[in-house]
Amino acid sequence: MPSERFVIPIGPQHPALKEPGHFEFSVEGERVTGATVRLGYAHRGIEKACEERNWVQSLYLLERICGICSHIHTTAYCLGVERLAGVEVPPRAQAIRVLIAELERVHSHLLWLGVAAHEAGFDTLFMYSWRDRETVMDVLEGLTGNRVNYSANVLGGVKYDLDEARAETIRKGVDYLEARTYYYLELVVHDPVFVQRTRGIGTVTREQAEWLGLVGPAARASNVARDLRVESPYAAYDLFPVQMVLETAGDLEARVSVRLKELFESYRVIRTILDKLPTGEIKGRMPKKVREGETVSRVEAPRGELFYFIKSNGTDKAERVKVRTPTLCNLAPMMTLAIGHQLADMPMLLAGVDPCFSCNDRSIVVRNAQEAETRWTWEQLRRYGIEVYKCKR
Amino acid sequence: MRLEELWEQLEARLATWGRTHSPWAVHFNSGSCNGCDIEILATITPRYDLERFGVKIQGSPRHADILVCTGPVTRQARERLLRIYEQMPSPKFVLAVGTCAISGGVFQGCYNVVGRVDAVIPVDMYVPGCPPRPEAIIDGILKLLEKAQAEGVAT
Amino acid sequence: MKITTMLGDVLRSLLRPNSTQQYPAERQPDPERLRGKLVWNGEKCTGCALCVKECPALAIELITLDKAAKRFVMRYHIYRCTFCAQCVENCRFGCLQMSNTDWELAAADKSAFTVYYGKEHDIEMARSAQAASTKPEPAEG
Amino acid sequence: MTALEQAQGLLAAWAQETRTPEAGRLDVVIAPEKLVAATTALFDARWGYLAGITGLDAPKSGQIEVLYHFCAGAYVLTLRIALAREKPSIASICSVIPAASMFERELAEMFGVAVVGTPDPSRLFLPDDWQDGVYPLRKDFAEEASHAE
Repeated sequence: MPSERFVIPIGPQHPALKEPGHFEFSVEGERVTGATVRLGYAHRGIEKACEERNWVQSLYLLERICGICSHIHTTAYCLGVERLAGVEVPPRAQAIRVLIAELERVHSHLLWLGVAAHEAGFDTLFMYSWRDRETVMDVLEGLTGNRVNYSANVLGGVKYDLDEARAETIRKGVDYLEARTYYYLELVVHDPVFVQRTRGIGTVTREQAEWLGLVGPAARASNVARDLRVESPYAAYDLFPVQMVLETAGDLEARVSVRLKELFESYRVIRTILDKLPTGEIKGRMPKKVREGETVSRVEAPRGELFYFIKSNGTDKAERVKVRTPTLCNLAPMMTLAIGHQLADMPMLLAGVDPCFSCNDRSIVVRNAQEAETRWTWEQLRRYGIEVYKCKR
Repeated sequence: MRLEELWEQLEARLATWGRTHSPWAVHFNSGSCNGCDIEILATITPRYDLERFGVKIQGSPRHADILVCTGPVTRQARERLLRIYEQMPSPKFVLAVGTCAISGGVFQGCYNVVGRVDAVIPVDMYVPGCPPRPEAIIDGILKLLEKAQAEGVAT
Repeated sequence: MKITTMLGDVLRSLLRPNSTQQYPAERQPDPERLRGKLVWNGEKCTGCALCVKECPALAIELITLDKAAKRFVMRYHIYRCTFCAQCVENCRFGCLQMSNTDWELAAADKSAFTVYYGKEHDIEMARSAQAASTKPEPAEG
Repeated sequence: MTALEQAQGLLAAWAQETRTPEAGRLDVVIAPEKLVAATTALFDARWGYLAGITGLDAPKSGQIEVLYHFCAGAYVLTLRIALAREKPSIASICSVIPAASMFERELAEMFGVAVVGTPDPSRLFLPDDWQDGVYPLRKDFAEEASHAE
């Protein structure tokens, strides 16, 4: 009976989702025939709020767009505003920014690995990667004083300097993590359970990835060379160049291995920065008011390209701050890709793009209006479940 | 008569003991930046291991004793927060984690933000921090359990 | 995972020290830069209120009792603070500091989250002025 | 020939004005009705990808400016289109770039710009009980409780 489509709603509160999002999968048997997502549970209206706060207050507001990639949001914002104001940022500050950004990438990728493993039912790997992630969290806490929202960036530079003792801690942490990352890389391509859940699932060809506009590790897993650290080196990436990591397969396994291989690049860059940290000041003078103008600031967040458009009207407040986060680019294509997959693959497919709803919800929601469907509420589904189990008993 | 009273007392104490030694928690993000959420998740991972105290983070509000709330409450999430709270069986406790959940934090006055959690549902314990360290979250949960134990949660 | 690798892993894990920290019983040293509760020492304060102006969460208020005599009281709302340390950054006289030991701030009562800093009788004055004023707590929530 | 020069060549037929606000950026002002044609030209030449759509409200000049950002490597090309603030409307580019759908819906909801022909014009990310005809990112939208007291 194709007219009686079954809709499975998931979320916004759901054990597998740590963040609020509401998904609906229509299924025929086990096969997904349509997927929609309703976000907006974490939409807070940050873009508007930026217009009413001064430049410094906005910095901390934007930092709290996302708790996982907080530093990269402020970096994008600071780079843009500093360019508008014509402020020279000392090279040491830029290098420290890059250092923290790479440490953040390490933490984000390890976090993601854990979550993806959890979705695959591989909780041992989840616990392993989160245990090891504490190493980088400790490093970040020692360097900046907070584990998540580091608040290391200020307009014109950074707050926290690096000394030799801290550099040594970072080196030790990175050495430990590198050994662990080799282990994970070995594990994810050999463990039959994990491979079954990832190999050949959610394949995106290179043409599709370009056409659908994927960014970040999801694009690089499909052999699309998009990495702003390489294409347009910002902050100190021209001094400490990064190699782009590409995979050709385009499936979930490729997305896992791109992220893990990127970690090695991050470790290398972190070590180079520690060895060749430029000397000098860590802060430039920042005026209270920023002269009129517009700028585009693009940086590579752990999840892909982050796009900021900042317009100033010459006062101490921004005229407009537009934020386009990578999740937005990646989530919609995944919804298209979901069609034809097993329902059981959905958590992994979603985890594969590393969706970050708090990033996203600041501004957007995707929903394909699908009419003439039998929509089930959570309550109805629950009742149905109870009925089924009653019958079984 | 006396025996019955004694029995009731014993029952109440037993219930309090049971409820404060293995509370199950459900986590709801009502619009947070994710910072608090990953720290809550970190408390169940090996380093902090919240299960040492019998606390288990699980999915269904119907099996939960503690509702762990993060984030300022957005308009869209308000209804869900209320519904989850209503679905929880009594006695129930609410733990507001993070500055946003306590006051709205940096999001005070944003157009899509209703505000703090205790404007929607009653809160029993507040854990400030942006985000609080996992240790601070554990501290908050322990303080909550202490309080519950002192007050007794037989009913 | 191959069974041999797995067994090796299990054996190694047995020999490793336990990765769980017994938190309330055992404590790790607090990191030096940890940003906990804000502490104000008003001896050098000139009342410039730069800390207040750029606070992203309106967490601090500087109450001027007598500008000429440099009598100020700081009211600090922990429940609004985002612990960003911008105020510490802004203060030219080093009056503000974020404590690295005072970070276990959980409380059941919200009144514990409003802290007054300053000389004792100044605080009394500020408190009674607050109690007398009809103005409600600014923008709570 | 750099990518920006190539883009300038592609868009020469429709460009009313061309500016270089910063190194690596090119702003091209075009008329609203030329948008689909200009986008098609960029797409046919495989020039970059659509990175986002920004709306700018300027009540003083009575205009809403819509910015289409295209990125190719380090270069950013922006198509700028000025619309009248009263009943602004623009054609959808989803027929050329399907991924634009979300950006267009954001534009419609936040600025009240009618996007003609967009595949899914339904309520987007604002809450279900949001009042119709209120556009939060317009300058005259007053927040109920302003941050600055």
